[in-house]
Amino acid sequence: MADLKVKIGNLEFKNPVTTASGTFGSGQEYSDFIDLNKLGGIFVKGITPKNREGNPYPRMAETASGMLNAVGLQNKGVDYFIEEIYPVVKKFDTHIIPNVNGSSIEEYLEVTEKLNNIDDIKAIELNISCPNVKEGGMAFGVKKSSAIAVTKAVREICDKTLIVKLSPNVTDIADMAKAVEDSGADAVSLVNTFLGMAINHKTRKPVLSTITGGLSGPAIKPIALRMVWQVSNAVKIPVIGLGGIMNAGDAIEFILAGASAVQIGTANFIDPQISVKIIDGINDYLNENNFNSVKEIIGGLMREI
Amino acid sequence: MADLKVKIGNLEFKNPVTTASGTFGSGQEYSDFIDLNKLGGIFVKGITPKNREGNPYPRMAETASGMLNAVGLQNKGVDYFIEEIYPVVKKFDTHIIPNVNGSSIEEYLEVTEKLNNIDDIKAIELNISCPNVKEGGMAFGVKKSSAIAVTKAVREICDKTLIVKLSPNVTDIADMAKAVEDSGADAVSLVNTFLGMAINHKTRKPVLSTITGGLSGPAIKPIALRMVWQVSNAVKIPVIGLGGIMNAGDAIEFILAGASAVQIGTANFIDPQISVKIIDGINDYLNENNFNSVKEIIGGLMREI
Amino acid sequence: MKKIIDFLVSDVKWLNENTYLLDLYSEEKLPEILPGNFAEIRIEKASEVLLRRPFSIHDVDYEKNIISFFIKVAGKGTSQLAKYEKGEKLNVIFPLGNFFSLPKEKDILIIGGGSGIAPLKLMGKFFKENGVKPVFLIGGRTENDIFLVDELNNYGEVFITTEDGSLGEKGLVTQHPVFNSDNFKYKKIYTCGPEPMMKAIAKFASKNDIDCEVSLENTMACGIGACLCCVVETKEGNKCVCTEGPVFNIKDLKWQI
Amino acid sequence: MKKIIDFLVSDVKWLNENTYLLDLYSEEKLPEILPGNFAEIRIEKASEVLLRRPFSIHDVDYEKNIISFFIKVAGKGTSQLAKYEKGEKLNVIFPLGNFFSLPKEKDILIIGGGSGIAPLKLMGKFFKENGVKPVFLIGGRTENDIFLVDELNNYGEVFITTEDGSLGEKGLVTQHPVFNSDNFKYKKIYTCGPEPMMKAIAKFASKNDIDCEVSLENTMACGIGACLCCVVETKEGNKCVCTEGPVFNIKDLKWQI
Ligand SMILES: Cc1cc2nc3c(=O)[nH]c(=O)nc-3n(C[C@H](O)[C@H](O)[C@H](O)COP(=O)(O)OP(=O)(O)OC[C@H]3O[C@@H](n4cnc5c(N)ncnc54)[C@H](O)[C@@H]3O)c2cc1C
Ligand SMILES: Cc1cc2nc3c(=O)[nH]c(=O)nc-3n(C[C@H](O)[C@H](O)[C@H](O)COP(=O)(O)OP(=O)(O)OC[C@H]3O[C@@H](n4cnc5c(N)ncnc54)[C@H](O)[C@@H]3O)c2cc1C
Ligand SMILES: Cc1cc2nc3c(=O)[nH]c(=O)nc-3n(C[C@H](O)[C@H](O)[C@H](O)COP(=O)(O)O)c2cc1C
Ligand SMILES: Cc1cc2nc3c(=O)[nH]c(=O)nc-3n(C[C@H](O)[C@H](O)[C@H](O)COP(=O)(O)O)c2cc1C
Ligand code: FES
Ligand code: FES
Repeated sequence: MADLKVKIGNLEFKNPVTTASGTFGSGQEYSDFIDLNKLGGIFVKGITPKNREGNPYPRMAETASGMLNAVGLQNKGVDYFIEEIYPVVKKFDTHIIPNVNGSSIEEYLEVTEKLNNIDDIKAIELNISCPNVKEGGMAFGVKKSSAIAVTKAVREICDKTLIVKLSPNVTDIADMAKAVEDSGADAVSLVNTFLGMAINHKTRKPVLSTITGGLSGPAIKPIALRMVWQVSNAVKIPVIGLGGIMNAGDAIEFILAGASAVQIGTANFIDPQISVKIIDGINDYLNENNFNSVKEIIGGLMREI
Repeated sequence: MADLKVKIGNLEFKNPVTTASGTFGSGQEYSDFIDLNKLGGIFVKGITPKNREGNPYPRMAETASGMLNAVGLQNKGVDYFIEEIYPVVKKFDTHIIPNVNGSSIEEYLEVTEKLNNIDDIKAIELNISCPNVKEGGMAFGVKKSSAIAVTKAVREICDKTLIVKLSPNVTDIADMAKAVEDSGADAVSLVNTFLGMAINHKTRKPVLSTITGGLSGPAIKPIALRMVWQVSNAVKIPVIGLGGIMNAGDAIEFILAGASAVQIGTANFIDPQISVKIIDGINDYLNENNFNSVKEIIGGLMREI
Repeated sequence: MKKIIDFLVSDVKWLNENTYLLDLYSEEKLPEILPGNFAEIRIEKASEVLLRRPFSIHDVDYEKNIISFFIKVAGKGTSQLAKYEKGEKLNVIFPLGNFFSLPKEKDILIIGGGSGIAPLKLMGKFFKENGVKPVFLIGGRTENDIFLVDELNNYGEVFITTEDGSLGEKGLVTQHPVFNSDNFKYKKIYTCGPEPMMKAIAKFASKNDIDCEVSLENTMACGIGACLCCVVETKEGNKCVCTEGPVFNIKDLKWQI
Repeated sequence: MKKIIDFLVSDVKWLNENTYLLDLYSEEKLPEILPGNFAEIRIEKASEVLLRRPFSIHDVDYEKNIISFFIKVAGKGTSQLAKYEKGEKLNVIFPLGNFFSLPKEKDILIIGGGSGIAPLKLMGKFFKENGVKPVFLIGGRTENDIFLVDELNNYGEVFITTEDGSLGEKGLVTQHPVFNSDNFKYKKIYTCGPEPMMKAIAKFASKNDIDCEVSLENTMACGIGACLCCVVETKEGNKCVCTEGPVFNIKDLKWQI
């Protein structure tokens, strides 16, 4: 067994494999299929200050090797999370990391403040990249000034490991990463979904109720991988890589590109056991290639081809 | 037979189906497979002032529903195009549209000037979005000031229909489109490839000699379609849509999103006859849905879902 | 408890040119399956199919460890699925979702159309075991779309409508004589089928104050309540069709009918 | 002239656990095919395979309109291709690329390794028709990787090397006694196989000033000279392996050997 432990900020993860926000519910949904205790961490579904109904149906469209979603941050609000969801999932031996959302800086602060009071929560993920909400979300993540403003404000009141989740819908993601690093982020996670769109040519209508939605899945992997590589080369804080990871090979590629950990998203829908299979696959890879620790391959891409 | 004619600037195309630069050679390469006279137009491989060897091999990696290329504008230069290639392809009854490249404004102007002297050439496509060259290319297309500068400079000396090809690797493509519209472009084409990357986890090396390359194919269609929709809603000049079009349904979706014409790229590699099949498919669609002309469905997306 | 099992295809039987029965065999004992439950099947062989596809469980044989699906070809996944051969592996997550509730009174009408007749057989079985003998009404465009009549007959009387009148009454299901509101005698309606059909039935039911359960077919990504893609608007907010449905009582839905 | 034809699979024959012969039948008359020519096959059934896959043409029967391929499983496409069944359709673009040139002198050595023995049969046929009787040298890791010996014997003598010595000489092809440079008697070498093998041979050839043609297997997107993805560096700049190759004379290449 290779040493799979990695560190994100001050926090140690038993392995680099975590599940992506919005694709894994609160974790419980998958407990019939896998042993959640095996996971490095669980990034839970996005949380807002109050109950949100999200967008109208239809919210999903399958595309070539990908899917568009327009869920729009449906959730029951931070208090419900703290009172009803967290007590159930905290018993698992893995990091439970809430995904913090808001349509204004005040809202981000409201959610952060409440989560900050819970000792067992060791990290939060600041989502400044949701493409499916009219206000806030991605709007914060595609403008440097607002990305800085929200990160700084949250940093001020947050004692936890602060992970900022970046939007790929930008010209220069490395620049954005540096900006949030300078604003106090302990780590960045990327990528969130790409803004996309589907049309049904037969009905001549958009497939999604919101016309546009967020693209995820293997289709985006080459772009996500490039972004993780660029960001890893630009910042000193750890990078959590995601976007289209479907198997251990994909996860290893993100780690080679510089990610200290990965998140598994859309792949959970296709195989609810995939996250654990990926942990095993990384372990096998390290053994076969004579590495003692996963840390040895973080950023281990060889340049000469 | 429905009326398939469309206009791009002052120019009439017999139908909205053209082939994308770099994926169709000069057209001749496909003449064993299809009747080139049937095409609306052929956007020929990118041209630079002088012979360019392009990037070292390997230049290609297949990805989920897509491919990365790092050709790097290999071509024999504008003089060779004018003397050797153009005389052969001009005999076809379709618009031959050169794709103009440079690593500086001067180089763009040099190519444009030479092409501008050829009467039979009715349009040029200004490529400010190639991700595979160290200088110029995408660098022009991701910064508004340089996009404006090169478009204005070329416009000044170009009597032809000027189509500017936009990069999708930007935060706000509608804003970019407006900028080149204001700078004198007669039309915009989008999208060029997305900057992506592939790693071989077994060898721990990048797959491409240049590490990053341009992603094309069905994987990118949802993002390309969204961009075409955003740009069509933002500018008054015609939009030529492309990115992952594999069949007539896809082409129709781009047209519904606002494209006056489409380009077929990667799909040509998979089926060299696809462009003509798409022309037939659009015609059938119009007939089945009782449209007399393709113009009736340009931008015909119905909003209520 | 939900299971994820590699089944082996034991039979694919075409019923007409675009409808087939798919039987899957498992080495493992099957969990209890209730009528209305569905499964998410991974169709690996199909290029261009990324996500699993949801199908109602049509029948189950606990002794032989076989579950059956009644499937209509709709697109890429459903057409590729039919090409699996005996002995090939199919990964299935099941049983998912809620189920049709047992009626309080015995006069019930079960209406199915299109692929919506899939759960009718299990309903018949389950209701019969519980002493309820339903009346079935199934509709199709032509005689060629009408299936399972003999099997459903084991559980209750079967009425038929076809749009062209080639079998049973001519017209849509809601044009069948049973829908004469003056002497409509059923205390509860269950229905599964195309949305316009279910909405027409729901309209009749709510007008005549008849209890009515519908089974929805919203597009799904995960099938297990994790993605929130499959929601339907209810009076208590958006609910997941995959976990809080697929069966809903129409009085809880915010359908415009 | 290049053709695009829907062939029907007429046979898939496994030679060992990862090597098979694929025979395709066409209604249409076949164009002339020269040794070294290749084809681009579209493997539609394979999920995750977008682009066509290039394969040397192994054999052709102009009377029966059959072309054959000799294929080693390398990944997704080559493993799915083997699952096509008799009568299924495969779309093929062919014949593509240039071909091995006829030698000026008659003493020639043809070396194949791995899937690189695919074009050897057509070479044998073609050279024989033109009065040239080559010597073949084929290499593999073990006896289990050595194929076509009987067939090639029809066209010339066949030498064998295996890395483990289970058949023929023990060692790599370049360790075979024929490569004793003191009395190397061949005037021209043709080779197709793994790049390290071809480079070792090229090194020997250039050192000993022997004419040598190699067939390259660069990754391709279009196969017809349109995309410029498949280039190899030559003394006259980058050339397309798909149109100006796959066969190159090593004196034109800029190989670091
Ligand atoms: C709970 C549930 C139970 C189901 N039970 C059955 C069953 O027993 N038998 C059966 O034949 N089918 C059933 N369906 C429908 C079945 O899931 C779809 O027909 C199937 O997913 C289509 O997949 P495809 O790849 O063939 O079609 P695709 O190629 O994905 O799509 C073809 C067309 O159908 C549309 N479409 C696909 N899925 C849906 C959907 N769920 N709702 C509306 N439009 C859709 C697409 O937009 C597209 O226009 C059920 C669906 C649900 C949600
Ligand atoms: C002109 C030409 C003729 C060929 N003739 C034959 C033949 O007769 N018989 C035969 O078995 N094979 C032949 N090949 C090789 C064959 O094309 C590849 O094995 C095949 O494309 C692999 O496809 P796949 O989907 O199975 O593998 P993939 O899943 O695409 O890839 C599997 C692995 O192989 C690598 N790979 C794939 N293709 C190539 C390549 N061309 N060069 C280097 N690495 C590659 C990938 O990077 C990956 O690591 C030929 C190739 C060329 C260019
Ligand atoms: C249905 C769905 C819902 C999502 N919800 C959230 C969310 O609430 N918060 C968030 O930060 N990201 C959300 N995401 C984005 C994912 O966490 C992830 O960034 C994205 O899907 C890319 O990874 P993948 O390709 O592995 O799925 C969601 C994605 C999907 C598909
Ligand atoms: C191999 C290859 C070479 C290309 N070369 C050029 C080029 O020279 N100039 C250009 O403007 N675009 C070039 N492109 C981009 C295409 O024209 C097109 O914008 C892109 O492939 C997206 O369309 P698609 O998904 O339909 O392929 C190239 C694309 C590929 C795949
Ligand atoms: S399909 Fe994912 S929540 Fe219902
Ligand atoms: S593969 Fe496209 S040019 Fe050779």
